[in-house]
Amino acid sequence: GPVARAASEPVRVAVAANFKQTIDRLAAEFSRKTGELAPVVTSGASGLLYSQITQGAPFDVFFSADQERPERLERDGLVVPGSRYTYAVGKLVLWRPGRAWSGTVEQALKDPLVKVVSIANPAVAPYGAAAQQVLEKIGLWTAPPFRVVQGESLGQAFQFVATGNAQLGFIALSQVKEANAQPGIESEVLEIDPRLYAPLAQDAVRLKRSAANAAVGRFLDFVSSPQGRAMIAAAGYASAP
Amino acid sequence: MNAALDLTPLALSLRLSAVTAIILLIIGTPLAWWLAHGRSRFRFLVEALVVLPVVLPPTVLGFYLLQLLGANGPLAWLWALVEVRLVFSFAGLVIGSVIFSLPFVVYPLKGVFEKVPRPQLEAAATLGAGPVDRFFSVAVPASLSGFLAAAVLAFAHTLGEFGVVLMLGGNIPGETQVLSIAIYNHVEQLEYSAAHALSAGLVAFSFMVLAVLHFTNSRRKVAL
Amino acid sequence: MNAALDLTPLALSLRLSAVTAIILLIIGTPLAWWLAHGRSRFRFLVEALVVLPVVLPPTVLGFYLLQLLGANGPLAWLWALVEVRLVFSFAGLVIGSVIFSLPFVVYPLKGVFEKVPRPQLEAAATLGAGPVDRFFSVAVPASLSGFLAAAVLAFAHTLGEFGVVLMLGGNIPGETQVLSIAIYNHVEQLEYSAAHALSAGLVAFSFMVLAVLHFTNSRRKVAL
Amino acid sequence: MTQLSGHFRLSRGTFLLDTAFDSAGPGVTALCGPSGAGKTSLLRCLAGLETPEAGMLRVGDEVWFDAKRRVFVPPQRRSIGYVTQESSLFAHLSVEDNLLYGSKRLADSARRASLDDVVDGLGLKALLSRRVTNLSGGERQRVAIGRALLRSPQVLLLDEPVSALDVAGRADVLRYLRQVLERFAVRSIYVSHDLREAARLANEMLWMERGKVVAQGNARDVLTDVHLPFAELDEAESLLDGVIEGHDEQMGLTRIRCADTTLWLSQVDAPVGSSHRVQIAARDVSLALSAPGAVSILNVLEANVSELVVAPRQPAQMIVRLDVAGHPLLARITRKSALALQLQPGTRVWALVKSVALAE
Amino acid sequence: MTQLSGHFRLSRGTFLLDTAFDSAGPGVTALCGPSGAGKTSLLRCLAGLETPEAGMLRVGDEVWFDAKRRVFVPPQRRSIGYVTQESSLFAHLSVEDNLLYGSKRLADSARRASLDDVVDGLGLKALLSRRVTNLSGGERQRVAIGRALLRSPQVLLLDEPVSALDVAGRADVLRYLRQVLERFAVRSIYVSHDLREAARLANEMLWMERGKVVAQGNARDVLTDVHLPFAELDEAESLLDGVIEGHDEQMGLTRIRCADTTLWLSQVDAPVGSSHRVQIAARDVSLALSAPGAVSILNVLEANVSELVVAPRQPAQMIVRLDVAGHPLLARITRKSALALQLQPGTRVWALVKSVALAE
Ligand SMILES: Nc1ncnc2c1ncn2[C@@H]1O[C@H](COP(=O)(O)OP(=O)(O)OP(=O)(O)O)[C@@H](O)[C@H]1O
Ligand SMILES: Nc1ncnc2c1ncn2[C@@H]1O[C@H](COP(=O)(O)OP(=O)(O)OP(=O)(O)O)[C@@H](O)[C@H]1O
Ligand SMILES: [Mg+2]
Ligand SMILES: [Mg+2]
Repeated sequence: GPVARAASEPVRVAVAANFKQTIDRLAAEFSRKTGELAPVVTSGASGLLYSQITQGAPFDVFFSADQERPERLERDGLVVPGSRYTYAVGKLVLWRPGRAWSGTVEQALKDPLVKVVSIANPAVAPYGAAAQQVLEKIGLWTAPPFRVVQGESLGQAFQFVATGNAQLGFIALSQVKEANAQPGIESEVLEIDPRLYAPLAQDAVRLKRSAANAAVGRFLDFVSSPQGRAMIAAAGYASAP
Repeated sequence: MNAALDLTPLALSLRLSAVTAIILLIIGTPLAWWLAHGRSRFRFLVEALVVLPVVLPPTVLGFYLLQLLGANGPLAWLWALVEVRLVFSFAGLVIGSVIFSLPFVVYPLKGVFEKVPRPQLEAAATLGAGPVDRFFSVAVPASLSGFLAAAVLAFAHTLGEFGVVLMLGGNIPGETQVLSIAIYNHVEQLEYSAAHALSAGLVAFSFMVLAVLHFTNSRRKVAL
Repeated sequence: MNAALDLTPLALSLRLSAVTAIILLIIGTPLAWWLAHGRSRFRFLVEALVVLPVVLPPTVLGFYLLQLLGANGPLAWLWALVEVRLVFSFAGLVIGSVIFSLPFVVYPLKGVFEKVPRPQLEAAATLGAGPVDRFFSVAVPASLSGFLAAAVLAFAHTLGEFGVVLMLGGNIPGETQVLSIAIYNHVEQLEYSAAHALSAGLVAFSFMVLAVLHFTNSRRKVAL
Repeated sequence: MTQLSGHFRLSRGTFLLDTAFDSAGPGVTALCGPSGAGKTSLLRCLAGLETPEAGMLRVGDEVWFDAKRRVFVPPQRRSIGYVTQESSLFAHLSVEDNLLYGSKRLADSARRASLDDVVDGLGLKALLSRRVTNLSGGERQRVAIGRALLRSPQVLLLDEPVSALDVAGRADVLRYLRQVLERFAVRSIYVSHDLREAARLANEMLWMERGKVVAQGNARDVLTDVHLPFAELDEAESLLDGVIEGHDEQMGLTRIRCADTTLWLSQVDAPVGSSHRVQIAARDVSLALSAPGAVSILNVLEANVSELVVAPRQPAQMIVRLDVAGHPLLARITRKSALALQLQPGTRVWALVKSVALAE
Repeated sequence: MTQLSGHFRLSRGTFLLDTAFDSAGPGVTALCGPSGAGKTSLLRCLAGLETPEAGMLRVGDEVWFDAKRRVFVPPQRRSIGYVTQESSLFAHLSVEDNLLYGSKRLADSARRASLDDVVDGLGLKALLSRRVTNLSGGERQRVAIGRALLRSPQVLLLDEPVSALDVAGRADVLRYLRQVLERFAVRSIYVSHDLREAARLANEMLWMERGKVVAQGNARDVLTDVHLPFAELDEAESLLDGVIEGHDEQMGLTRIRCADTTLWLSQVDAPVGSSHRVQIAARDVSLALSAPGAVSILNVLEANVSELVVAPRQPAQMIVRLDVAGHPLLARITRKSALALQLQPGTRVWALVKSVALAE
């Protein structure tokens, strides 16, 4: 059951890896603005965090990369009722380092220089599933003129391209924004028509064990405040419908 | 960059590796001795058992350990009773690492233990040394290279391991976030320069420690 | 469930582990012998070097290997020359696994090699056996337990490893999607029963193989 | 001195050790017999390094092994010193630490032998700080003997402990050993292929063959029994007990009164009146029908022939058992001489003894 | 037979092996000397198991080692058989596979000794399929000898190869060894602490002390030189060369003509007219001023005293060197007797020899 804690405890946040840097910025801003303790952020694959939460992991809120896992937690009875909401919607992009883009996604993929295309594992990562849907829609999923390699996470899908082993990669817009903030990585993206894939809604839930910590509510309020939303949008996410 | 070069994960990693290596030597030594010299007919089963954790992917092993040690696991009542929390805590990481590196301690030790000259053990017995005494006064000095190998492998393997640790809650900054996970996170977050810096530091540091260790060891042998 | 119990990843894993273990024995044996009996003053450096890959998290090691072996890597011209592709291929997985399991072969072997009785090696020399002949006719039979340990550790460690493999292999079904990744995926997708089934199968299978191996080995020793 | 008796049955492959033994008299018990007879196996049973399938072992008042009552005292709790046939020194310890290994594990009160004494007695001074791996064969053996002695054992098992020593070194070590064993009243079993050496040290002899002790008894009687294997050996010999009668300082000789006559031997460092045992090799004894004239042979004993047998392995030779004032003495002569002298049981002869050694 | 000569300097800790040596005559060269003298070290240099700092080694026409010209033939390319002082059998191989290890590595043409012959000669039949780890000490030594012989070497190095054998077994092995060495004309170096044993086998003797060969030469001359260490030993002895004159089948004796007289010894299985060497222990020789009467001593030789010295370690005894028709013969008698007989160089004496052994 919920454990009573001193009010001075920081908020413990579990976050899907792709949202890690965004939540870091939100947390820093939250703490700067309110003078509260900076939330402690643990990132990981959504599935991993889900398993940990079911085994009593000490998290107060969970920002998942999908909707399924928060829903399951809800069914498991581990979340504060009514706390689930969509905090961001991801944007899938096609990325390659360096060169400027023109043309459509289809043209880009059919470029004879494209030998390897990386995606995240569709079975595990929502962005991977989205990439698969796009490829299916444009008829390049079965028997494509290139090899599709799968990263376990978006991060790996990105790395395949970053190391030059894949020419193109389906990744999240937010990643490219982060990457462009890093020195040495210059890149441009080709946005993908959101109708080609199911919306990448990412849900968050407040966990029951956080009941005694009032700071959790304040942090969640901040995240869904206009300032918070603006920061999320700036990171490359569409806002929730 | 500043946050990246936070040294807490390094300290935590070294502590975890050291504690794990020590515990492994304590557990692994008698186990290896028994495997090498025991009389039971079922040694071969135990020997096979010791390696099993390694055939599973680390995260999967971690997943099972999480179920077993977690709040809703079958042994939860036990942990509650003794008031320790085994997941999302240092203790949990140690348990996971110990299980995961056990064969890398037991196997090399068993190998050298089998080579301890029987006439010397027998001589020690006739000179009044009981089994434990014989073990420490004859077998251990004759097996130093095996202990070194076991300690190095256990330490290094724990330093680099992150699957089990991640699963058991090893990513809470300042609490259970070890270096391997910190590096992994940096790579995942595309913070390559931070990842490179940490990796290079870790590799250089390990190399120095290992080189000194092996150098002293080779000296010792020449001097003997 | 049907897809879950696809046996291609299992076959691939076994092939990868077997090839890796064999290559490791081939590379690791002379290296371990040199470390145990070589005369160079710089052995201690090599000994330290061998362990280094293990101190890095597997995915990070994989990331570096990907850069090194990849299309834009410093050695790309070499791979192009010999017309092999080392990433996203079985060959790449083998290279990654070999590097990552090297110490688990070299260290146990070095331990037993140091214990090969010098008088027997000298006797072999006076009986006309050159260095290589001595090695195979005296050192190897005297070190069988070390070879067994090395082979088991290399095989098991490769079977369970997935970090490096994932990075270098790109998870291409039938080509680089090994069992450990398949199990991991099931866990991630919350398909626990499939994960359990695969894990249980893997563990049971490994246990049987290992038990038979150790049983025969213990028999052999009794018979000797 | 502790009595040692019992019986063992131990099978190893096709070899079966199945024997009783008893070593009760004072001093050293020599254990002889052909290679593969089971001497080492027997010592290992005594030391507790083998667990026989049946049998028992009583040492003084203690029972160290009893298969029926399931008693088995492990080696470390038997008060034994064991010098093995092949080196078993601790390779990781210096000579000094090897020597002290056993004595460190003794209670102070049980520690009788001292390091200095052993080091001096065995000439190990210069070796103390050396590693044992580069000692010569003979040096290793001396260290092994020292290590066993420093354990201050009740029972000392010696398996050919001086086989790698040169003759002079061997004599020195045996002299020292004899002295220590007497000083501390240690019961000891001495395996040797050299009968002279064994007889010099032993009061009692065991002869083993194919896993069995086939002859056993007081050294004097066993050695001179023409029907036992000892007398057949080239180095067969007799032991005579005597008393020192006087010294000839000038000539460096000592007179010993034994078997009703006086024997001369190289000067012994012992007071007049003390008792000593002399050792006479059968091949050193010649026989004459009359007292000889001027020869270099100092010792002439009057005797009666009591038994004559042809030497089993050398049909040209005869083993003659003499009676010298009630004491048995063996002579080994050619069959041709025996015929020429017309020897028969009862014949009166003069035994010319070329060389007499003190069997100390 | 291959000549072996050279010199070595090898320092190991405080020990310095620094010696020249030469082994040119036919047959076996015995290497004797106190424990720690450097005998094993010398053999290891010959085998190529040590690399001396200086020196050279010539074997027949080949140079196996030359420090100056940086020649070093590794052990496996030297045609040697080496029986080490301590067992070095291959623990993982059966007795048979141990025996065959060396011969398997030979070209067919170089294979002279055959397994069957060696197995018979050394009595290893029953052991062939056994593991070597549970052999007795003596069995191990015989296997080691067999293994070295089956390598069909040019040079055989034997480091106390029969120290763990009983007397009978030892005689058998030495007889077989002698025969094999002659048959294949193998040059061999034989380290032994037993002078009798060494003399029985050797034509040439080396005496080592503190890392140096201090005496070296033909066995007959070296053994009877009263100024060399051999004559000082208790087991000092002389060698006489003779020719078989006849056999006395009935008595089981053989007459050998040597040094102008006839000696009787146990029957030898050799035709009349063949030449043989006999071995006479100094302590078996008694001296008389007149020809003796009826004694069991068969062999009486007329001789002149050529030299007399007091035995260095035993002042009660004298070493007397006799001249028997130009052949040297040693006798060891007490100083008292020497005085009583008034022995001096030139004195005419009768040497009574109790027992004569064939130094086959
Ligand atoms: N496992 C076994 N199988 C068959 N025979 C064995 C086994 N172990 C020992 N033996 C035999 O037992 C016999 C006795 O061995 P032991 O070592 O006691 O002899 P020993 O009298 O000490 O001989 P030595 O004088 O040569 O040292 C030997 O012939 C040996 O080969
Ligand atoms: N590293 C070393 N430091 C000092 N002394 C050494 C070293 N190695 C060998 N020695 C000494 O060299 C000497 C010669 O040894 P070696 O084995 O040749 O003697 P050996 O004549 O064979 O004696 P034994 O008859 O006892 O076998 C020994 O006294 C030994 O202690
Ligand atoms: Mg024995
Ligand atoms: Mg030696």
